Amino acid sequence: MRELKLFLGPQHPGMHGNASIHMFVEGDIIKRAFLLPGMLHRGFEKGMERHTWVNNISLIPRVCVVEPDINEMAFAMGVETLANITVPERAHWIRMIVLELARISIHLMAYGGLGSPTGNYTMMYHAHADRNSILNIFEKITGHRVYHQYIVPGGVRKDLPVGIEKDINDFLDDLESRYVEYRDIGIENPTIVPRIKDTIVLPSEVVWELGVTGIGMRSAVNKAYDLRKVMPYARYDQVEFEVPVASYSDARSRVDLKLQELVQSISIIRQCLAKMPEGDVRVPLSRGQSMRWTVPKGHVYSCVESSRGEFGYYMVSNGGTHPYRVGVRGASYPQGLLGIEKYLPGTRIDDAALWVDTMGVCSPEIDR
Amino acid sequence: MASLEFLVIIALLGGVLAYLVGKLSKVVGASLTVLVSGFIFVSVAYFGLNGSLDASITYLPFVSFEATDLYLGTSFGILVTFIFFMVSFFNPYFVDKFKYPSLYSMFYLFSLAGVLGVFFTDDFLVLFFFFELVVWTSLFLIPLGKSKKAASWYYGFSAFGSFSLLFAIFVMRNTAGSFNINDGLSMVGGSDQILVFILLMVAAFAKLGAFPLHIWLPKVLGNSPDPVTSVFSGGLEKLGAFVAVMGLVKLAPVGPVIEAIDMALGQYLIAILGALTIVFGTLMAIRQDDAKKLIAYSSMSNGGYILVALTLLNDTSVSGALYHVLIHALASTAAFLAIGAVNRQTGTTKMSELGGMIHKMPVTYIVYLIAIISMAGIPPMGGFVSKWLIFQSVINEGMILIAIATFFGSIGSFLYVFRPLAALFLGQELPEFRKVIKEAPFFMLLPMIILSGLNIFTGVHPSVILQYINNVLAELGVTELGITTWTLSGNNGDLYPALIAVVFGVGVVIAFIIFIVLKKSRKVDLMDTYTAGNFVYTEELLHYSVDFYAPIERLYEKHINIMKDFYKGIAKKVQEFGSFVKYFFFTNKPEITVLWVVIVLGILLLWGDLL
Amino acid sequence: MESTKFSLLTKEEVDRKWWEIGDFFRRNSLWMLMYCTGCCAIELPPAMTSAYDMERLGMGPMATPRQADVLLVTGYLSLKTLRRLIYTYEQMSEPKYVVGIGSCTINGGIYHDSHAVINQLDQYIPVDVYVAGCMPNTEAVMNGFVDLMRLIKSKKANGWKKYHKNNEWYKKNQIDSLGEVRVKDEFHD
Amino acid sequence: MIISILMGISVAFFGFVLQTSIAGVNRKIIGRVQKRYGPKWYQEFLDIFKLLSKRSVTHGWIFDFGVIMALGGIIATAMFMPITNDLMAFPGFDNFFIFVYLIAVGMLGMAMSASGSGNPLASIGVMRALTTMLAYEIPFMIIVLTIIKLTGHSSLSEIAMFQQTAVAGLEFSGTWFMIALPVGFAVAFLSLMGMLGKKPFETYIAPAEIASGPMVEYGGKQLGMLFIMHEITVFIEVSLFVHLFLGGAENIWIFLIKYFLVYTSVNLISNVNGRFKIDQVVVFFYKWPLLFAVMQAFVAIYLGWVI
Amino acid sequence: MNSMTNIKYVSSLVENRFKVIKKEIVSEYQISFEVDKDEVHRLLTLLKLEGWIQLSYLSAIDWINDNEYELVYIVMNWEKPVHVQIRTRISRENPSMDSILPIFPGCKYYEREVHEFFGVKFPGNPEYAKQLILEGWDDIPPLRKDFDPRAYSDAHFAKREYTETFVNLNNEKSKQVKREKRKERIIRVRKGGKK
Repeated sequence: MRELKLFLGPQHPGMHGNASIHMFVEGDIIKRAFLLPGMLHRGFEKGMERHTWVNNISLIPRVCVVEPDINEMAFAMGVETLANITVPERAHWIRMIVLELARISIHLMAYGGLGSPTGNYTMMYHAHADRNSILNIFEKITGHRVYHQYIVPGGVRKDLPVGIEKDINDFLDDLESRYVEYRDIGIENPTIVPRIKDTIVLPSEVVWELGVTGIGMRSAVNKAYDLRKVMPYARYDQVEFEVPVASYSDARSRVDLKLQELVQSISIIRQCLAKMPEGDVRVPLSRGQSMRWTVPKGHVYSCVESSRGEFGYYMVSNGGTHPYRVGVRGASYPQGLLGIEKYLPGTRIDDAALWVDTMGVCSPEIDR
Repeated sequence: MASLEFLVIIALLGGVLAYLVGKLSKVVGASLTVLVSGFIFVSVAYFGLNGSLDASITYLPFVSFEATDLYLGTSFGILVTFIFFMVSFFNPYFVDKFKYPSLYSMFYLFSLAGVLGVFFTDDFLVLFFFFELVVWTSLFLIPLGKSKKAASWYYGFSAFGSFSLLFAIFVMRNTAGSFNINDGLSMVGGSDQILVFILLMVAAFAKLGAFPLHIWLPKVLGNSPDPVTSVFSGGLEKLGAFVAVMGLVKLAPVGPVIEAIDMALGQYLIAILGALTIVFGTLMAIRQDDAKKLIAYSSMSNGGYILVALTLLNDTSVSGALYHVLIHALASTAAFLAIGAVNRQTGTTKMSELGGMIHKMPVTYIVYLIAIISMAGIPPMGGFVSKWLIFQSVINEGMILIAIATFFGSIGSFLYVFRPLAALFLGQELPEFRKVIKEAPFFMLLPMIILSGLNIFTGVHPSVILQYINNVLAELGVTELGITTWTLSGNNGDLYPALIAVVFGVGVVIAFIIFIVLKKSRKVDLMDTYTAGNFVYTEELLHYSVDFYAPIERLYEKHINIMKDFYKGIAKKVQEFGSFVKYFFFTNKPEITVLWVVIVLGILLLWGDLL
Repeated sequence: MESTKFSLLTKEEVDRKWWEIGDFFRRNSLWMLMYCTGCCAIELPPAMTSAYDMERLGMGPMATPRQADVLLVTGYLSLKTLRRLIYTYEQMSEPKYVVGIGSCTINGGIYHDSHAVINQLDQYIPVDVYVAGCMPNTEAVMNGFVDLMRLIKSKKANGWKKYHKNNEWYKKNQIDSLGEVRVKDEFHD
Repeated sequence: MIISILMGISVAFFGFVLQTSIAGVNRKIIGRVQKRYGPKWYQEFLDIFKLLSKRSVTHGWIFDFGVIMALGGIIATAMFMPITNDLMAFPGFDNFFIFVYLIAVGMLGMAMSASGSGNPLASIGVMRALTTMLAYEIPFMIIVLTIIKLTGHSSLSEIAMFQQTAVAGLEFSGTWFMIALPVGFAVAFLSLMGMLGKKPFETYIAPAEIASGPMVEYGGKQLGMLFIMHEITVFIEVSLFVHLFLGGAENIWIFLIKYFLVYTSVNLISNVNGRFKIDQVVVFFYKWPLLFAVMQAFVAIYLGWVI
Repeated sequence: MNSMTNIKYVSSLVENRFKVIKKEIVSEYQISFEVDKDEVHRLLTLLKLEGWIQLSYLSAIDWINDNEYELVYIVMNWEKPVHVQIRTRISRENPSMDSILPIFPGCKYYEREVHEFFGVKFPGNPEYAKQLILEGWDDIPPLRKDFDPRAYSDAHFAKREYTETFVNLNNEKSKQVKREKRKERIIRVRKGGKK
């Protein structure tokens, strides 16, 4: 039988980001598939070796464009572990607010992204409009819409602006009130459910083989394996939240979990706003001359829970002003490369874009 | 000159001559078929249209031809001889590939003689004789192609049909007292009528390849040599339609009348079977990979239309059916010839192996395009007129279930006729064919172009032919269709085919003007195509031809083999019975066998005496 | 005696008039190609969707290069992307425009010394409008589009003509940096 | 004859202008639904003329010929379309079947040209379009069969007239078939959404899967001509629906209102829907709509139960 | 603390059976062992059996001064939440390490990447030599310390040359004048209002 070669990406409306899925197709069933990454490769790890520890603050958010804050958090945590810095209490809470806002933003974006493969653009437009209000809030907090460079080793760059609580609360109330509508137009919509139900199932027994983490794993194994729970960082051990899980991981259940996490994030932000103590937000790394600031020798792997799973930085310091080696563990590395190669075959060409969207394959963190 | 006997003899003698000449030179022998069939077609057409065919018999024993009321036979005769003539142009180009080229020419002309006899005789026994002549000659034509097994399938079903025809003839002989066709059909009545109806329908179904006796059709049409396929589809299948006209129209309506739709039960059942034929043919055609098999299934589906239309027994439907016989003969012959031409140039008809033929064979492509437009019933080709007539009567009768089938077949035909167009002619130009392939030679293009012209003509100006069909309707005792020079009137509206053609022309001219005044486009290579930014160098990877309709096929692929399994089951049972018989009769000791034979013969003789 | 008032226009003048009419349509209906080459693409969804609503300017995303008018180069270009970008650019139907978004397209930006990212986009394909910033916020991106419309109106957005005229220069630059533009490896057969 | 043909051409042109404007207005309405401002109402015109002004590429003669055939076939179909009771080019010959089958010429032309581009995505799109057609046509045809059987006419203007005036002695005359055959109307509305290629039956365009399907290789004037063809196709299909179910129109304003309402409601409904897969489309139409269509036809034809 | 017992558990588990060159407790959830090259597979197998079933990360570090590569394997156990770093050193000349594909199938692409960026060979992984991220790379593997990206960039990519003058987009005088005035004002303000 002759095979047909179809491509999803890089220049394709169904592909999120700049990567290419090559699919060998018979009829409309995918027989073989692989991801061709590397189109966003910019020598990131090499670049970080060539910048000082402080300079790198401006570089790290750019690893993964859709969710820059987790990069900053992971990097800051790693540096703090290596240099043994104690972060002020208030900074922890501000960090959590920013991280959870970022989580809401990316879940909204992923949920809106579901509008593209399933064809419901109204849902996409609404989700992106709400995401834009988060970006506006970020602009007020940090001064930037996307690349915030807000979480730095030693705390956060500056304190929250006055009156931001009201903005955040207004936004959260608005989002919460429309949560049901979001569900109705998306995953409860009778024209979308047949598309996403029972498609591109990720069996629970292969999760460990792939190394998938995050929602992809939790939707399959039915366990609350969330880094915020099992090895809490910041002050996640002091807020109450649940980790939504499921035992059957099809596209619908994954999107469902994203929406449920969104609710949990809303509640976390509210708790943070309530429990946040007053005080300093940053300890100075060094007295002046921050460019010559050195970090003691050591190896550390610091990881945070991103929307797609465990996102980690492996950092090696040889005691100098520059990091000796920084390795980035992209959260979507397993599902993007091995997942596409192993679990896309057998599905249909209609579903390939759904895998990319619901598993959260983010090409910049694969390529770096 | 115009003696039918003379024409039959010419065909037979021409066959023998072609055989002898073919021993010397294959091509000359095959070319002889062109001359002979051309001569026969011209004579039949000329004298048949003038009504001056001579039915007298001088030389041939037992044979008798019809003298009056010739319209039905003549119309079929002209059509089928025309198809034979057109296809014969292909013979010289294909004889090289056959194992027995001279035999091929001979059988080709013999079956032509058989066809002539079937359509013009007034005697059932002669009809049966010629029918068998056609069956046997065509039987030997089939295995010259790819599969010998197809011939055995064909023989099985044909024999089934022939014997039921023979049975029907004997039943009618019982009531009418003679073998005359018209007497037999008009005088038979009561339970005999039902029996004759069923038997005639079995014969017609077997010949037409209608559900449930369709298994042979795709096998034969898909595997026999290309000219034979064209002849089968355009000509020999129409024998079935001829028998169906006898059974459905000439015989009085059979069975109790259903009040709601004002239709006899027998007719209604046939209509349902016809509808099933349409649906089944369509569904099977959609999933074929071999272009010839695909068109074969479409032939089956179109046979269903003819059956459905014949059962309705009013002016639009019967004229629609007869017109559809003509249209389908022209269109499917043209399509088969086009695919035959591709087959000759490339050596395959598998759609998954071909692609981009249009760049080398544009004329063949145009011929195929016109043929499929006609087959799908799109104006301005002939298929639209016949389908319009059939729809008129189906809607007028208010038969919802039948209508679903006809609509399904009609829309489904877009699907399956498009597939060879896309996979075989269009798409990427595959490298293995890029250098070698040329357009087919002129004498192969000639019949295809003539057929295409007729396809267009039948769609633009059908009144001429429908006028003639009105004569047939009068002969069959059906009300005549309302025709003026340019328009047809159906049950619930008028049709102006020429106007549609003109308006279509105007539309195309407007579009062409828009196209030509705008900036000229830049010509790019076929491989310079959207690949989402990736680079591809292999043409095959970008040619979508395998499992073309995979999503819709998946919905019914579990249920396709029902009829095949049924027949396989029967064949298995027969085999078991055979081995059982063998066990008893043909043991190792010949004495026992002889004993058994004697006993059985004795019982049969005694039984016959007692009856 | 020829009337001077109603003199026939020459062919060039007629062409120019038609071109101006075409320019009116072109600048009011700019279809951009959905090709997210880098991180600045993250500011395009807000621009496209309800927040800034690009469609009111007549802009919209298009699926394939044949249909599109504007090629947005959103951010840094790795070598691998540049190959595909050039291929995609050559597939677009003329007139075509290129908007380079982000500092990386101008001078390499934060990745100026990387081994995988090119530094200056207009060495390889002609760029009509640059939008600076890392990343430029959505208003800046929208402003870039409005700039492009103004350039089309004043007939200055003729990068595609430059590409024809200086094709050899561009090709040379491409080959210098990329080795070969159309790779043929085990993944592309 | 010449006058009739000129009249027909103007009907086609009217259809193009009407549908293009209404499509633009609808884009604005949809924009408001999606919380945004929306384009200008004449944006569709700008798009089409922009495309016509560009320099395109061609993949061989069939690529161009198919486009010409598509546009020609659709213009020819539109020329038969009655607009009001009196305003039509060829009175008496506006047969329903002409529209159903002549429109197929346009489709075939486009399909041919798309496949001729040599892009597999285009072929897949064509395959999906044809399959969708197989799905939505059957229920629609059954309902139209009922209407033709009840009215005794297959001419659109006659059917419209039948619904407008109650004639003594003619059963069921005087009511719109939208009211007379409510179930059939619902089924036909779904079919109309399929015909117009609106979501959830938009499977053959599906940008995220097959990058806009048949249109994948078009640009410039070919795409512009296909856009014109698409606008006229929509005009034909929506006016077909207006004439069959909404009682046609006595004058042009009523036609415009009915047309606008039908098209806008289709658009609004489609805009909150996702997109089915292709086999789901087939299963969808062959499950309830077909069953209801047959029920409606049975009830109306044999039992005579018509509201 | 619970996490510290996990650390102790894994620490005793490893130290009892393997010769650990260097042990390091990084944080309450992380521990690091440096072992010999030959022991990595057995150690990983043991950890996998004990519940460290997820391979989180695999990479290499180029210690150019020691002329060695250091391979890092990080595994994770979700039930006893501890990240275990396993580090081993291999020679920089003709670097090669047996693949851990039979133990962790997820390592397939990590190893391809390490080969691409450092040149370490992984016999046992059938596809390790295929290129993954880079395309048509013609230099030494880029993450080695002796590779200079700036030199590569200068050699291959044209840099923008900035000139003193800049081009005004619309040639509008008024804007340029305004801009100059604004500049002057800024300078004046900086100098404290003095001309």
